[in-house]
Amino acid sequence: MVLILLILVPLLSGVLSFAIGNNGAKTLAIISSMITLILSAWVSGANYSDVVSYSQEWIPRLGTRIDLLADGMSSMLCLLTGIVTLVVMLSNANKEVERPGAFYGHMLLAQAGLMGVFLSVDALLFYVFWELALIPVYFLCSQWGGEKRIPVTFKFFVYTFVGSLMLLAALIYISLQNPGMSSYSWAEIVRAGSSLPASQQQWLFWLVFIAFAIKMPIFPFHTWQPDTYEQSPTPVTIILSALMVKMGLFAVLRWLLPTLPLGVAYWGNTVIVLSVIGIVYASLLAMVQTDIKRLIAYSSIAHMGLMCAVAFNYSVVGMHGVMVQMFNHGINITGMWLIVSMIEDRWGTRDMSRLGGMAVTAPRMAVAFVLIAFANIALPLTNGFVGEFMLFNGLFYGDGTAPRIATMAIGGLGVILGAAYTLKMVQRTTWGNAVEMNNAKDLSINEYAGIAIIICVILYLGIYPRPLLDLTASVIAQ
Amino acid sequence: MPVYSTHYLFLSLLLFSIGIMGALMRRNAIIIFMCIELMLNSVNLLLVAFSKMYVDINAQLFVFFIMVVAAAEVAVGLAVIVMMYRKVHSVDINILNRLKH
Amino acid sequence: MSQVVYLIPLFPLIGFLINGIFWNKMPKSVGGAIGTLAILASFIISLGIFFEVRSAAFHGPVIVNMFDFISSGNLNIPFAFQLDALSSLFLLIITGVGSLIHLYSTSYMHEDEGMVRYFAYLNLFVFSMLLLVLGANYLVMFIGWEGVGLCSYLLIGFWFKKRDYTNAAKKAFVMNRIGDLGFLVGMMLVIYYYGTLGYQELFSTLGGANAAVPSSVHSWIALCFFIGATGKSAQIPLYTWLPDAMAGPTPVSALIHAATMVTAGIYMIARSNALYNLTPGVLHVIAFIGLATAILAATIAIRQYDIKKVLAYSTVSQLGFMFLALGVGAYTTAVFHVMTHAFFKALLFLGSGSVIHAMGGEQDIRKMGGLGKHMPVTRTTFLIGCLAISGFPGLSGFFSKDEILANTFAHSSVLYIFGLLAAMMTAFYMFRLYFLTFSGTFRGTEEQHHHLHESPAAMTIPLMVLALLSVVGGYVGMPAVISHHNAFASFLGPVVKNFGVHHLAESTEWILMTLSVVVSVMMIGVAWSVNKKPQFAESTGFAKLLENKWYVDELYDAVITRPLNALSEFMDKYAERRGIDAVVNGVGKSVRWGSDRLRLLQSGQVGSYIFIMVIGMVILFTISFFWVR
Amino acid sequence: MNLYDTLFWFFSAVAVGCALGVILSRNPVNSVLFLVGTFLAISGHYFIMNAQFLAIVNIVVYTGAIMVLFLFVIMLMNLNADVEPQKGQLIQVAGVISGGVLFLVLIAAIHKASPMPIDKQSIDIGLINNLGKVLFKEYVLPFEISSVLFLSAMIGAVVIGKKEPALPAEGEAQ
Repeated sequence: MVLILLILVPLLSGVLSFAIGNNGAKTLAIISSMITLILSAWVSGANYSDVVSYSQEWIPRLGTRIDLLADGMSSMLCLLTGIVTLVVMLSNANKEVERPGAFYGHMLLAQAGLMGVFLSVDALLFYVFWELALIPVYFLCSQWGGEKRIPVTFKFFVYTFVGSLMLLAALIYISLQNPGMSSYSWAEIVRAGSSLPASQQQWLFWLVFIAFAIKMPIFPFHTWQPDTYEQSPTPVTIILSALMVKMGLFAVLRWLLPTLPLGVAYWGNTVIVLSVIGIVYASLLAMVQTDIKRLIAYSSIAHMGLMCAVAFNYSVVGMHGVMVQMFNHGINITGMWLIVSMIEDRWGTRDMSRLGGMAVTAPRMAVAFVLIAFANIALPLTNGFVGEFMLFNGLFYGDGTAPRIATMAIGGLGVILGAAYTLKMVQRTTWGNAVEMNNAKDLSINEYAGIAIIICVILYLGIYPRPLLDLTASVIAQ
Repeated sequence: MPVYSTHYLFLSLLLFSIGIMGALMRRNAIIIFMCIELMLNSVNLLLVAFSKMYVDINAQLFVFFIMVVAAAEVAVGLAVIVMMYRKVHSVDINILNRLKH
Repeated sequence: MSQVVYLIPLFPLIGFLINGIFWNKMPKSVGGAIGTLAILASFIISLGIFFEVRSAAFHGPVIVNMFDFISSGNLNIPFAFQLDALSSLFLLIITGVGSLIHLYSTSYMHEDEGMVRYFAYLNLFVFSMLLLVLGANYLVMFIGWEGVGLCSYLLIGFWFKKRDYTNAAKKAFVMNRIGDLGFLVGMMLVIYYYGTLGYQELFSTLGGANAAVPSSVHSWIALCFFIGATGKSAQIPLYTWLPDAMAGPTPVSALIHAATMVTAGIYMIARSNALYNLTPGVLHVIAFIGLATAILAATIAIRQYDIKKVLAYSTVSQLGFMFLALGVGAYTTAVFHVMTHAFFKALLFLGSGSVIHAMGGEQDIRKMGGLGKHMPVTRTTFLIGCLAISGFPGLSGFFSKDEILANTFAHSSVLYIFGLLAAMMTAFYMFRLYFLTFSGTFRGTEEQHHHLHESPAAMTIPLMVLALLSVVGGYVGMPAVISHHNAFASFLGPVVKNFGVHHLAESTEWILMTLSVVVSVMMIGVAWSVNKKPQFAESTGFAKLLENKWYVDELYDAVITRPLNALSEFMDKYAERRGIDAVVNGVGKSVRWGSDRLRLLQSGQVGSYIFIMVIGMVILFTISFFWVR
Repeated sequence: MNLYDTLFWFFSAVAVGCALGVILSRNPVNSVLFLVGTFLAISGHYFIMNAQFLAIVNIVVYTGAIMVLFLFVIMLMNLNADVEPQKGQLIQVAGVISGGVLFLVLIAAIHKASPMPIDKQSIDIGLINNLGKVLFKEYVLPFEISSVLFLSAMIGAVVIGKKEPALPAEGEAQ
């Protein structure tokens, strides 16, 4: 029951928010996201002992049900969604948006969709939530975005929608292998999919994978991302990069890998190569960006590339690392975006060549930024390190010592370049003289709260990652 | 050579095709309109034939309704044509190409 | 005592937290006191632990498990500390020299507005280094390893308003990262083949029963670790960050160069001696690179004019010596040199800090001279440091350097000759520095001259303590010809086993010793005669090449940085915008283009519409009646 | 060849011939008259198939009302063979061919349909009595709706045909 609440609370408060339509929506959004966070924390807590699930009839003729299940991975991502949404709402609390009712309504609807994606174990339900999460973001970006928002949003929408349709086609195809009352349930899909002959799995793989690859995004399906991140309002960027992106990876782990094992076996190396190329490619591009948002966008592509490569390289530690890193990356990048949005609010620009001296004018913010930046480049004792260490371990499984070292070395180039561009960003914004940045206020109370949550998580999980590891360990065991 | 249902089938097809040919060949809107009436009637004929064949009264009622609709259509259609003629002083359909993008 | 080992890193951590959290509220002196006392407390516990380890009752390493850090599947890496001779020795060096540097800093940094922040960084630095040496597995070592990288980043860029300084900080971090990647890959190899990162588990299985592991793997691991060490310990090709790191406050340089950070690479290889003993080929590489670094850095140091740059290159050069020692299998000797080097290099840096302090921030030795008269303590202690590093008989540097050279000679006489060459240059450039700074006449401005003064006690006391240590520090490890009991080597013996070290005949050893003494004394004389009447003409030819550090920075810039940037620009402009993005947009554009063409079908001719409709009907009927059946 | 067959062939011939006359004659007035002939022939078919009511309605509604309406309009516009727009020869040929192909395709599709004899016994289903019963019992709602349709068509025709106010015609302005 708590699982359906997890979806219903944001859904209903989203609808309510549309109805209220003024600044009360902000309060509602904060309250709602707090409730959701508590619920998801409860689910995660309960998960150490038991798997929480919920099931109900939906459309029997199609063979689909409302099946929700929170295993370690799902509840972890729900928790992430809860944390990130709350942080976003908190840090947005002192800002004015146009039409707050619609804005927060869309945000909450997107949250509901995300929760649904992470929780559903019915393919059709999963697909419905997948779209439900996408559509509010489309509106958010196209109505509250930057100057070039319309073409950019259109591109984003078409991109992801093409992927979604391919996914739907593949799901229907697989479910038709075995029509019945629950032909869309996870178990049935997996059974039907994995019993398909190899040749069919090989083309089905691309239908499904491209949908997920666009979401993640994996080179070369990534070009919507920097533009969209750049043009979206920052709260939406956070939802997109911290959560939506995880949807893709989550879906790979939950739906693609078990369903099409032969396809994965056949194409896995291709995906790994693509991902590793993506790491280096995105890192290189990040080096030359002048807009902070674009830089972080490319950095995100690089990080996701690493996770994706490991996800397709079966190994226990690696898979575990992917899950852990999904959470950590979500937290870290949320922190990055928060700082970016504060920079933009205070100095009205994201152009790094015009920034500098944050450490002089807003030292607390600078400390937070440096800390989050170092978490982003996986410095030990921040959460990023644990995940990245395990990811590298996972990247290592394969054939022969020399190719392994080569893959790791190329993937590791991302680590070096990551340090280079992140430090460049820190240097351009934080250090230096406060020429342009002289009218700054330091963190306000609500920003402080948001940042504090992020930093606490970063440090806690960096020093003592056991809770997170244990939460996901049961999924790995399967 | 006794008459079978297929004869009515062929006859009505023939009338229908003639209607189509007319619609394709002529430019006069009224003639085209008349060809459409011809096609409707060919269908009516077929319906009556089937009604006879299967001893089913419903088909004849459908013919009745088709006539009703046709009458209404003619009323409106002719009004449109008259209107059109009033504007461009022609009933040539080639002049009417406003639908072009 | 060894069970409370966690207190050792805990004190600096607490110091860091207090100073870090209240950095803008705390008075400077309180911040300095907290920082210094934290390290001092660690030093006291380290002393206790050292004596416990030394006592006869101590058997084997003590491992203290704190908590499970990463556990996943079969992989379980605890956050654990290991105490043995090697780590306790490093603890002493770090906390001992570290607390002296802290004490010195309380006075040196007193004018700086960021003093509390500075002490926070400094404590964090010591904390990271303590983690590095205390860890019971490579992961904990790696945490400290990256931690010192972070702290060096923060401290080098301490005066963050200057772009150059933060650039140097960035360079240091990125270069360290390159090495760290090597370390990381090495760790992955170890995990893959041995399933553990713990020293004890790993070294007990290495090369033993586990014959399934191919021997080339050992070389790979050793090589990867060594790459890590070149980054942290500033060896060719990753050394260029260290001289640039002079941008930080002078005591930080002392900390980086003497007690922490750069010694990490030596520590790691000494710690992994069991692994390196299996891979003689990699040892050759290490010896070669160490020697090459020693010579290269020494040549550069000869023509530098920045007092700190000279010392920086001298550190690189000395580190090269240590790697040479490691490379010939004399691990204990390398560690011995780490220790003595810590004393005299800290002394030299703090002394140079005292000079800079007196000169009001001036670092160019061309503008100094004759300072000895004004700063007797600094002068004397600096002289002791110079003598020690040059290998003057009886001082600490003499013993350690002599041991290195002797071991090198036993290994290969060619290496020895080059090593001796590097030692010669060391003596020359150190005394060039000394003479230019302290003797002769003052060459600076009148105002500076007026300002010259001896530094306060908080600065001179550490100098004196370090000078004392530089003198006596070597007597714990006297060579065999003087004393048959080498206390140092036997202390480290249980942990670090030298490999392939031959003992020389006593006569040979005497000859080598005399040779090196003669050479260094000769070079001191040469330095004196050359710099009696200093002339600073525009250097040309070879000298200019040296003054510009063999143009290595420029080379890296041209070969790596710029092509990389150009590649990135190219990717951004062409591959991304005109490549992938253009393809994506091209799909959209072609759809639009196609619609534009198709739109023309909409001619508005009712006749043609009917035509098309009929044709469509025909086609549909044909398909439905004759094809689909 | 009994009377039924004879009448069938006669009416068929008249219907087809008049239909061809509709599309081939140049003068629109002639076309209308030919169409009347076609409708009459079709009504004849209805008669011989015992659909007397439909036959009468067909004559009254189509021939009597609709075609007169056509005639009115044509005469109102003063259309005759001289002003009749003509398509090019090629288009005409193409039209014939297309229609012919459609015819052939349809014939080919159904030529194998099993010929069933037209039932000549049940002579009463076309009676107004029976039709009326069904119409007012089962089809009363469609019947009522069709009355509304008529009404709206009437109103529509009036509205469309009304002379516009003095506004300049939008179409011309462009």
